[in-house]
Amino acid sequence: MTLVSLLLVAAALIGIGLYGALSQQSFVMLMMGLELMLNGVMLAAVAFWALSGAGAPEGQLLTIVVMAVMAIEMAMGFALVVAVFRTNQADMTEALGELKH
Amino acid sequence: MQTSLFADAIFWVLAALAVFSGWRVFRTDSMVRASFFLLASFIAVGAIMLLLAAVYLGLAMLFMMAVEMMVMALFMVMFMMNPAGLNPMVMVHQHRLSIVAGGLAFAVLGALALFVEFPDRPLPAGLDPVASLGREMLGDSMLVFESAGIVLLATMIGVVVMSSHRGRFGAADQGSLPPGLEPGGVPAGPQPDAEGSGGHHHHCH
Amino acid sequence: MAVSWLGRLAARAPVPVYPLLGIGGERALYPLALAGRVTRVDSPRHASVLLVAGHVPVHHHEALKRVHDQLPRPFATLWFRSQPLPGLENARRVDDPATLTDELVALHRELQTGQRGSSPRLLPDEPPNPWEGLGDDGHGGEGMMGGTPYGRPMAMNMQDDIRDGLTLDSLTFRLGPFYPLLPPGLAAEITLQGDVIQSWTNQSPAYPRALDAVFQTARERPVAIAELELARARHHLRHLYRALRLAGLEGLGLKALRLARELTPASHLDGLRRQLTRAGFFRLAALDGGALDAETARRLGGPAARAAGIDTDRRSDDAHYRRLGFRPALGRGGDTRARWHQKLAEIEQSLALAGRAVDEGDLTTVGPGGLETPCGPWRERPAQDAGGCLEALLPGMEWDSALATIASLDLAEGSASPPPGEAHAEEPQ
Amino acid sequence: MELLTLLAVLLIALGAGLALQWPALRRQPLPGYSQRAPFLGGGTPDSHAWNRYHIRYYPMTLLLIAFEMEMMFMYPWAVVFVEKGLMAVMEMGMFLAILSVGIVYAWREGVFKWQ
Amino acid sequence: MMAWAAMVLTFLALAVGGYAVAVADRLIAGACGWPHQGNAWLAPLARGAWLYRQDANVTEAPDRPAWRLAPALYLALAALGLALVPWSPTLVVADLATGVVLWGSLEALATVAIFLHGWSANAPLALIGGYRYVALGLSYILVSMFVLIGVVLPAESLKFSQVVAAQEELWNVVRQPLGLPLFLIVGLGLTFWGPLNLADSTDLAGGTASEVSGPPRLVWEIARVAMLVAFSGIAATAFLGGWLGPWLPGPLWLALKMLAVLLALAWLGRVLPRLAPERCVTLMWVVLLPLSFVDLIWAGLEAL
Repeated sequence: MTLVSLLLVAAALIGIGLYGALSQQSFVMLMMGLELMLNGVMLAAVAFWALSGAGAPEGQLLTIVVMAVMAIEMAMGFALVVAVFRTNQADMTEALGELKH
Repeated sequence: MQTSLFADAIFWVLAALAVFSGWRVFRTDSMVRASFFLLASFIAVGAIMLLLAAVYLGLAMLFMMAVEMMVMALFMVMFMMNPAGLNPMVMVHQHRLSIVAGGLAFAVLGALALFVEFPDRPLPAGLDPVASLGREMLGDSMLVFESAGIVLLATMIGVVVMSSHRGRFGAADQGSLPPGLEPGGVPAGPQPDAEGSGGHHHHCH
Repeated sequence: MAVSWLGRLAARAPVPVYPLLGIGGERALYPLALAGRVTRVDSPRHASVLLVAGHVPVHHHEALKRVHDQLPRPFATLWFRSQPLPGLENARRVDDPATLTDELVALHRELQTGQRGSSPRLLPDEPPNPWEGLGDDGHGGEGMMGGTPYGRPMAMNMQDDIRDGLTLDSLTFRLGPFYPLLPPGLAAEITLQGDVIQSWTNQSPAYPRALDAVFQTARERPVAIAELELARARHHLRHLYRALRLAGLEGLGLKALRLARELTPASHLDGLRRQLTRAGFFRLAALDGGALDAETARRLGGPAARAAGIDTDRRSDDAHYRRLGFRPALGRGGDTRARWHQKLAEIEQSLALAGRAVDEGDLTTVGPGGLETPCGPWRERPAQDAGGCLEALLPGMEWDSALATIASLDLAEGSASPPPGEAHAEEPQ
Repeated sequence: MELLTLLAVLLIALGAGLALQWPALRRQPLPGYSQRAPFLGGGTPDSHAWNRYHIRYYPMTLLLIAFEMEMMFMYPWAVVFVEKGLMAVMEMGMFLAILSVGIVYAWREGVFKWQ
Repeated sequence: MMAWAAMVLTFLALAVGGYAVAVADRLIAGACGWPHQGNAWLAPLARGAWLYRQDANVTEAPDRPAWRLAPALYLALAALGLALVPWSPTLVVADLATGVVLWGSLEALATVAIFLHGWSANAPLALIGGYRYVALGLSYILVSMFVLIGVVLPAESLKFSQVVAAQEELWNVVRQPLGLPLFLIVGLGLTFWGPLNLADSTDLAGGTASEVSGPPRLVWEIARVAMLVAFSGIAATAFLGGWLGPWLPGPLWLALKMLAVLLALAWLGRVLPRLAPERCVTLMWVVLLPLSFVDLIWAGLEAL
């Protein structure tokens, strides 16, 4: 469990997440990809905090901020999905284009 | 930081679980399974954080993600056709590009991890991660803390406005009948004055 | 041997019984509910013995077979005043309610100790639609939503949502006639979105429920008011038991049943009413909604109408009732909660009337004429569409308040004449 | 050490839960279709039960996600509460006020009712 | 080796406590008007034997791995919960520095397990039960967290052993009078017991369990009583002073307090009607959540 191995795992998560976010047609699945990327980011942040940052509290705070971003992204994303679905009866990412008027 | 062989073994198991279930998210037909695979990935990462002595963050990850993925599953099932994946399906676009992008991201980040020298400064002995976080939040990073509160309030209001039936974007009210039978409350149908400004009081009993 | 040791232990468990009620089957239910050593379960998956009580008409045999086949092995069937279906020659039949519990316990013990084999399946082992080897992947499905994967089509969007305008899939199924939380015999085709009922179409009415013999007698000659009123109170108390069980207050429901069993003119309802109020039945349980409009309430008659404030009660026409100071109790609102307040008030009224009638020298009714049964004015021919009001009432309601509404209505039209095949059955106590 | 024992507890309990189901599931053949049909009191379904289920409380779940985030801050805050004294009280006051505003607003919008 | 001894004690407590719940529930049912069901001490065992011998039901196209995993998962969550409970200052399986947070996470994961149990059967009634439970599960979790943060304030630590130690002078049940009642309601929700039984309710013919029979159902029921036991352990630790008490040894005190909480829960489960889901959600958010704010402010002012 070295910093390098931790970062590699984080990189793998980010890579898979990026693949998911780019490839999925459905908006909800796209959000899952984003979440997975943020998962990797959090792991990296904690790894730095524990092994390279000498326990500086900012490291933990960063993780919390990422988690908050995730929560906000999810809440707003789903609210958007509901709003879009109300008008279009579909949740595909393509449908989001129509919101832009 | 010296770690025992045993902790190393557990770390690798967890890392494999995190990556594998993260991969399965996009390879399963059932939306519920996809959500909970993602949850498994989060839990594995949370457990790794615990191994790294991030006692609070690892567990906070658990309760945050359990709730978020539960909600994720609800919404997945709500809005996706064929939510249980009874018929196998592939709903991807720009597949090749995505694989390349994902692989590239991994390669670049992995190279960074391998070749950049990071300082080796382990946790000081006797650090209480929770208390240090609390002190930080009530001390230097007060602003972050407070603005987070405001942002979250804005989020709450935003989601209510957007998702609630009476919300600002609730344009698809046409076609829905006012129920009239709703237990003891105001009919949930379209009401012109019901929007945000607050003239109307919806009682929940 | 380990298994036989486990089996002997299992034989001593309280017997989980799934009661499947046919016409007149409820007379087995009440003694069973009060009997020890037997637990009443709501799903056949949780049962060791299927109790078929009462006559099941031929057109419901298919449904009966379906429920029968849904019990996991090992299980047995017991037929109470009912003819076992062909194919179940080994099944046991019992006609005496007094031995019902013993028979159930004996069946369970025989099953567990290996003296009796499990009941055979009645329906062919076939999927609802053929699927194996069909379709894109050999599982019956085609494309994203098509085909019959694993034997059934997928739920699809059938109609707009009735409440909030998000149109998602609707789930259509037929419920009953043996769903334990509906009146026996009532079957309906239901469409749900989420847990909100979108449409409700009755498919078969509830079986007529046998009223106490005294109501039949009262059609022909004067009968003691005390007896009539006690029978009425008993009917309402049993009704209360069913609703309380649904609401999760089975203990109080059993108290109501016990009260019904030991009813005398000196009985009173105060204790039960106090406990109901204290438990929060009127405040906590899902009693909101289910308000009948005036026209429907009038058509249903009886307590349902009076709970909606409609002054209709044939007893007002009876001079002797008037002498006892009878005036119909009236409620307000006509919703589920009002109906239960009404029923409790009418039970109290009946008990008071019975007491006064005894004091007046066992007063009788004036004579044949208009008769108010517990479920409304006497009708020569039971109205077949008593459940018809559900189709307008239930859409838009949530599952639990819909069931609570059904439980508060007397949908089984009371027939004073005993049901077919039950001509000589007396009320078991 | 604590994590190790917790892991042991997790594995033992999970293993026991699965082991109790295991032999019965191996021994028993797949039941027939007539048994496997979903129980509907003698009725039959038109389709599989899995569908795009219309959750009636979806605005509440979104509210919860935002709300839960605040809980993230509450735990570390609680640990240093006594140490920080009055300042922590003010923090708490602000936080609870924000949360209450959110809840009251949501309540007035009918979020907690079935949509 | 205290931790391993505590682990033995924990599993023993799960088994004995679960059995005690089953017996107590029957005795209370008898007192509340149910007919005599035979020997209350033997009946839970006999019932278990019957369930073990019954065939496990399978539906037409269930999500089988998830369906079998859900009960085991719920059981594992219960065991983890009880593992956090200190039996004495040293006798504890895992006195995690953030034990309180872990308990909150277990509650959140329990919702997942129960939902999965209802979802996997692919049957209409079970599905409704699962979804309905989620409405409740996502509502009570906040109440639970606030109430538990209330007990953390005087302890200045998220460790359960510290929470107990901080109650040396006065138990939290007195110090924060709103805490225990609110937490008991959470417990009813967590174990979908009695009035908050939205998952396996009567109107759904058993809800998430309506299609389950045989050994999986046995595990499900064991898990449910185990969760009751775990919850009572946490409640006794957080509010009733855990191992604290004169004369008797600590573990015994804790066991007695747990028993008291279990009896209270079993009794509540039998005397209250089931709440409508919509009303549950409104109750949790509009009544109980503000009450838990009050509890937290009370606890905060008291701790200063």
